Amino acid sequence: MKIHEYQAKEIFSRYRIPVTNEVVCYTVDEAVAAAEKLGLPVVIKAQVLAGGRGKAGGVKLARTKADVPELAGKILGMDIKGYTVEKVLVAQGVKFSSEFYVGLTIDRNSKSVIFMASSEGGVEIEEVAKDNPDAIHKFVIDPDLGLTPFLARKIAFALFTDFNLVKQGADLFQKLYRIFMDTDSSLVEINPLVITEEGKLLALDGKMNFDDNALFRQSAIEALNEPTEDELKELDAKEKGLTYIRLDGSIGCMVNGAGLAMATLDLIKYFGGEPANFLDIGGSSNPQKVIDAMNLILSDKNVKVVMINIFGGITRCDDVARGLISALEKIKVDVPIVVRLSGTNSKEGLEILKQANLPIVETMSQAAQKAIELCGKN
Amino acid sequence: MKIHEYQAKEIFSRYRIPVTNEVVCYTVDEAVAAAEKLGLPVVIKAQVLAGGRGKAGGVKLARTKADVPELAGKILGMDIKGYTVEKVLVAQGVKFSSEFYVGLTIDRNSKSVIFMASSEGGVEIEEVAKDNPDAIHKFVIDPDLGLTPFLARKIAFALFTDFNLVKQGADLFQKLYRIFMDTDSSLVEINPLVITEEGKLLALDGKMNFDDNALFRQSAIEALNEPTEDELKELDAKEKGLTYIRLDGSIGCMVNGAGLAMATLDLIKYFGGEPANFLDIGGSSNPQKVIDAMNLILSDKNVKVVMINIFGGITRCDDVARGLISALEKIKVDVPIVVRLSGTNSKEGLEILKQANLPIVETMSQAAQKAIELCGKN
Amino acid sequence: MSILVNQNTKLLVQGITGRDGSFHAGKMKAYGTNVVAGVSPGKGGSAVDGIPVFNTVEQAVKATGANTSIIFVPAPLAADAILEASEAGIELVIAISEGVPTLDMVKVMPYLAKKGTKLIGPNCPGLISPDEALIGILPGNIFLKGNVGLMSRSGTLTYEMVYQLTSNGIGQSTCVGLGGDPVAGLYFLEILQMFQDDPATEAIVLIGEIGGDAEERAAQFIKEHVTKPVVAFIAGQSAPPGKRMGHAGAIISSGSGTAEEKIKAFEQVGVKVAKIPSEIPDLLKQVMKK
Amino acid sequence: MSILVNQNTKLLVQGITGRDGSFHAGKMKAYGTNVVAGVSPGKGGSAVDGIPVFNTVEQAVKATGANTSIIFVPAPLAADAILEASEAGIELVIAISEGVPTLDMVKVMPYLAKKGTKLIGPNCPGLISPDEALIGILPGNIFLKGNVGLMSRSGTLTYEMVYQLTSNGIGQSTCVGLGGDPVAGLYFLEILQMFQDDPATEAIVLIGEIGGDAEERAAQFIKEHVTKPVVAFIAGQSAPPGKRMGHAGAIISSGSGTAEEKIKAFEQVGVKVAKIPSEIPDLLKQVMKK
Repeated sequence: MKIHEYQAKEIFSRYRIPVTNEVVCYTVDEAVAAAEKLGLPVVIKAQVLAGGRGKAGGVKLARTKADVPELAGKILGMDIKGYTVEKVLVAQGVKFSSEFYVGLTIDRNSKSVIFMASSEGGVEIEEVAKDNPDAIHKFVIDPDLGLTPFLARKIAFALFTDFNLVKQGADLFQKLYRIFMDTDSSLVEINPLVITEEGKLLALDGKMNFDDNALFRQSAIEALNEPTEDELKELDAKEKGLTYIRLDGSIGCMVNGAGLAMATLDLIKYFGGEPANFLDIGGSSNPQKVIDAMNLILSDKNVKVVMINIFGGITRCDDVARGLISALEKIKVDVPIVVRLSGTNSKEGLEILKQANLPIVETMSQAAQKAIELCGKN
Repeated sequence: MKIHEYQAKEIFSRYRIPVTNEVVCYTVDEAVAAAEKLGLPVVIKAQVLAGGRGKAGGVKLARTKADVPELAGKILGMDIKGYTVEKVLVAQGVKFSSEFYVGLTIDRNSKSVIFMASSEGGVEIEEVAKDNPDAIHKFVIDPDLGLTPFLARKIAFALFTDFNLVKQGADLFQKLYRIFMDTDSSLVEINPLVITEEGKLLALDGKMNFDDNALFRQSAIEALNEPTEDELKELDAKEKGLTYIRLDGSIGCMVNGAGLAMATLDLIKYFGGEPANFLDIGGSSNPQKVIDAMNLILSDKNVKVVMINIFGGITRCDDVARGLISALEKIKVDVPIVVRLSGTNSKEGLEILKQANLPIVETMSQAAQKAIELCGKN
Repeated sequence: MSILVNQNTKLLVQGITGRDGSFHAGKMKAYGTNVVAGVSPGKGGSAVDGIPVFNTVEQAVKATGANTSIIFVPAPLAADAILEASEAGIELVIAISEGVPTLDMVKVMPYLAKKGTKLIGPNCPGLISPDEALIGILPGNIFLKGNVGLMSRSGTLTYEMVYQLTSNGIGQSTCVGLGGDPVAGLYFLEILQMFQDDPATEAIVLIGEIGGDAEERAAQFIKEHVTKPVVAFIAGQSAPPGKRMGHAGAIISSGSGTAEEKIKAFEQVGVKVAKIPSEIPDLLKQVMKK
Repeated sequence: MSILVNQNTKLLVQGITGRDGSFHAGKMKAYGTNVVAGVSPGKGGSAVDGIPVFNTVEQAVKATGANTSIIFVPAPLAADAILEASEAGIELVIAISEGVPTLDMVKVMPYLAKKGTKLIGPNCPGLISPDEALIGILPGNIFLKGNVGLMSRSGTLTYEMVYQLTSNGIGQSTCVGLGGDPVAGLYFLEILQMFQDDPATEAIVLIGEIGGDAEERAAQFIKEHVTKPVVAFIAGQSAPPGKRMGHAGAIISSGSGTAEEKIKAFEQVGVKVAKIPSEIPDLLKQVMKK
C-alpha cells in the first residue's frame, strides 16, 4: 500500500522529523490561501500515487502571487500515469545547499532492514544506483539491535563532515527507522533531505510504502489508503479469494496459482497475444469462485476471449470441471472460452468438459495459441 | 528503588492487568469512606517499603462496619521494621480459589530476564525456594525475542489446566514483561495471583523494584520515590560522590572503594567491633569530599571513633594525606580518628600525617583493632 | 537418497486442528509421511486422524521425538509458531502460512540462525522426496521418484513442471517449493548446495520468478560451486513493471530483477533457460545425456 | 605468558577525549601498553597524548588494527559503545563505565556472543598483565610480574590484595577486575579456565563478594576443571541483609548469596578461604609449596 507525500510527511512530523511548512489543497482557492499563509515562493506539488510526477509537470515553483492560481489550476486535474491529480501540496519554498537521499527498505539477501544513504539526492535514486552504485552507502540493520546510535552516527558520518549535521542526521535516521518498524513499512524515503541556510536538516519530500500483510495490525495506516478504481477491483477480488490485476490486452485469463498465472501470461505474449489480466483463483473448485472470477474478467470490456488454465493438484480435475460447468450454467458468457485442464484426474475432467461442449485443449501452449486465434476472429 | 504495593498495582492497571478495587487512605476517615464505597469485607494493608508486613500485623480483614476504623486506626502509625505506616490500602475483599506466584527479575547466570512462576503463591516465595525449589518454574527470556506468545503460553500451561485461564495467563504474563522492560525494573511480582469465583485472574498484591542506574530515563518512576530519612542521607551523599549506608554500630568508617569498605567492616566485626556505617569516598583526594564524608559520619550521634582506611592507587597517598589534613583543619572533629594509609607513595603520606600529629597505623588489621580499643574508652 | 526430508523425518503439524492443518495432515499421512504429532494450544490430549495433539511444541517433541515441523497457523501467529518450533529443537520448519508480515520474518531469522534451525517458507507449498516423505500441500500423486532435483519460487507452476517431468518419465529426488515472500528461509543457494552434495540427484531444475536478485545470485553460485547440470525457467517475463503478481516477491521495479536480466545471468554461466514451460523436459534430456 | 592482554594487545580508548578517558589513556601509555587509537565522535583527526583520535571505531580499527577496546564513555552511552566495538571486530572489550542500566547490558550480551566478542565489566577497574599491558584504571606501580593469577569482583580491595602480594614478593601473571554489576561479561568460570590453561600461572586468587551465586558456581567449576591451587577471600561477611554496599552485586536477600554459604562452598572443594585480607599471602605460600 502506498500513501501520498503529504501523508508520509505528516507521519514524519509526528516523529519530530523536520519537514517543510505546507498545506494540502483540493482547489485553486485553497492553494491561493495556502500561499498567502506560507509566503512566497511556494512549491506546488501534485499528490498522486505514481512516481515521476516531476517529469510529468506535476511539480512547479510559484514565485509570484499570480503564479499560484495559474500553476495550481494547471496541476489540479492533470493526468499522471493514469492517475488524476485531485489535490496538490503547497509547500513553503526553502533555500538549501546540498541534497541527500536516505531510505529504508527490506533487503532480501541479508533478510534485514537496510538503510540506504547517498550524497546524490534530489534525483531518482534508481538512476544513481545504475550510473554510480558506489555513491549509495548501504547499511544492514541487525534486527536484534535495531538502528543503534553508533550505526546512525556511522551513516551520518558517511554523508556529513560537520559534526552538528552528523548529530542531527543520526537522530533523524533513528526516527526514520522507528517509523519504518512502527508502521510495518516496506519503504521509507526522504529524497531530497536538504541542509537549509540555517544549517538544519529538512525533509523536502517523503515517500512511504507499507507491507500489505501487516495492515491488519496497522489500522491507522490502513485508514490512509486511497485505492484507485483498479485497486478497488483488486481489493474486492481479494476478499473473494481472488488475486486480480488488470492489464491492457484482450485475452482474459483465469488460472490457479500465481506462478502458473504468470507463466500463462508469458505464454500468451510468447505466441503474440496480449493478456487482459492476471487472475489467480487459488486452489479450490468452488463454483462461486469461478463465477466471481468470470464476472471480474468480463467487467473489462476489452476482453474478447477467456482462457482458463487449471492445474489440478490436491483439488482434482474432475471436481474442477464440475465446478466450471456449474458456474458457467449460472452466468451468461458472450465471448469464447478456451479451457485447459491438467494434473490429477485430468482425463475424467476433460471428459466432463467435453460432454458439456466446452472447447478444451491439452496443453498450456495449445490453449494460448487457441485463445489468440479466437481473439483475432472476434 | 522500591515503590508501594498500591503504586505497583496502579502501573499494572495501566497495562490492563486486573487488580482489586482499592483506595489508598491516609486517615481512618478516608478508610471508612473507602470501605463504604467498596462494600464489605475489605482488606486493610499497611503501605510500607518493607517486607513481612503480614507477620508484623500490617494486613487485616475488616468484616464489619465497626472493624474498619478499628483496624485502620491500629495499622496507621504502626512501626514495621523501622518504617512508620503513613498510609493504608483499603481493598475490596475478593473470593478466590487458588493462589499463584509470578515474578520477573534479572538472572545473573543467563544474563537475561527470568520469569518465575509457582502454584504455591500467597506465601513468601523465598520459603518456597528453600523448602520446595521444584515448585518454582523458571523460564529464561531471550533478550532478542522478549516474552513471545508461545513462551507466555508455556508458562501458563505450567500453572493452569483450564485453557481459558491459560489464555488469560499468557496475556497477563506478556503485559508483566512489558512493564518490566518499559520501566527498567529489577523485580516485578504478583503474589498472590488468584482465580476469582468468576474464573478470572486477578493480582491481589504487587511488588516492583527498579534499577537505580536507569532512573535517569524513567522520570515517571523516579517521581514515585519516597525515600526514608536514611535513604535521603544516602542520596545526598551520592550527589557528593559518596556512597553512604547507615549501620547500627559506633565505629565510623571512611574508605575508598566499595570492596575495600566492605572488607573494612568485616575486619572491624572480625575483631569484635561494630561499624556505624559503610562509606565509600571513591578515588579522589579532594579535601571537600573528605569534609563532606566526615560531616556525614559525625551526623550519626552513635559514632565514637572514626577509622579512615585509604588505599592509594592512581591517587597517591601523599596527595591523600594533604587532602585529609586540609579537610580536618576546616572542621571540628571531637571523636578520635585512626588513619591507615597504604599503597602508592604511602611512606611520604604517612610522614605528612605524622607531622600533623594524626594517629596513624600501618595495616588494616591494626587500624581496626586500634579503633575498637578507642571506642571502648569513649 | 534425497535432501532435507526422507524416511527419518518425524513430522509435527502445528495448527493441526485448523481446516488446512487437519486436511493436509491426513493427506501427508496417507502419502506415507511419518506424521508423529500435532500441536494446537488447548487441544492437548486429543487426536486428529490418529495423530496425537499436544498443547506445546516442547511437549510434542519430548513425547514423540519430532524433528521436522510444518506450520499451518494463521499468518499473524506464524512467526511465533516458527520460533516455538526452533526453541523446542526442531531442525527443519516448513511454513505454509500465507500473508506473514515481513517484519515478523525479519525478527525471526537471527533466532533461527542462532539455534541452527532450517526454515522453508513462509508462503510456500512445502517439499517432497517422492516415495519417502511429503511435507506440504503438494499433490503427492504427480511426483515420481527419480534423480532430478527441483526448486521453485512458485506453487502451481511447480506442479505443472513436475507433471511434465513425470509425464516424460523423468523422476525427482526432491522437489522444494521455496515460497515467494520477500524474507524467506532456505533459498536457491542453500538448496543448490544440497542437491550438489546429494548422490541421488543428477540434474537440477530451477524455477525462478521476476523480482529480487535471487536468480542472479544463484547463477553466480552455480558457476562457482555446482558441477551438476542445471536448467531453469523464469516466470513473469511479460509482467508490467511495478505490478505485484500474487507473490510479494514478484515485483519489478526500475529495471532490476527483470526476467531478461535473470535469463541472461543464467545463460552466461551455461545454464539453459526454457522459453516456455514445456521445453523443460527436453532441455533436461539434453543436459543429462552429456 | 599471561591471559587476555599482553604485548600483542593493540588498545583503542573509546571516550578518549573525556576527563577519565584522556587521563587513563596517558597512564596506560606511560605503563607501556600499546595504545594505538582513541574514538570520540566529532573529534576525529585530533590526537590525545600523541594517540590519534577517530570518529568511529570502524575507522580506528581500519587505520590501526586495534584488537582491544576500553570504554570510558558515560553510562547511558556505554552499551552502544560496547556494541560499536563488537561490530567493528574488536576481540576484547573492557567497560570501565559505572552505572550502566542493567537492561542495556541484557540486550548487549547476545550480540557479543554472536560476534564472539569477549567483555570485561562494566563497572570494573580493568586488568593488567604486569610488564606487558595495563588496560584499565588500576595503579600500575603496585603490580609485580609473577605467577599468581588474580580475579576479583572489587576494585580497591584488589589493589589492597595485590599490594600485600607484591610486598611479600609474590608476583602476578594477570590480575582481572570483573566488576560488580548484576549482568557482566567474563566472570569467574571463564577466567578460571584461562588461568588453568595459562602456563605462566601457578596459583590463583579469587576475591568474591556477597550476593548472587557466582562464588558457589566457581567452587563447583574448580572442583571439576581446575587443578592449580586456588585461595579465596569473600568481602561483605558482616553486611546486613538487603543493603546495597556500593556494588549492585552485593545485595544479600533472604539467606542466599551470604558470605557464609560462599565460604562453605569453597572449603568443601578444598579452596582455602582467608578470614581477613592479610592472610592471603600466607595461604598462597602454603598452597604453592605443595
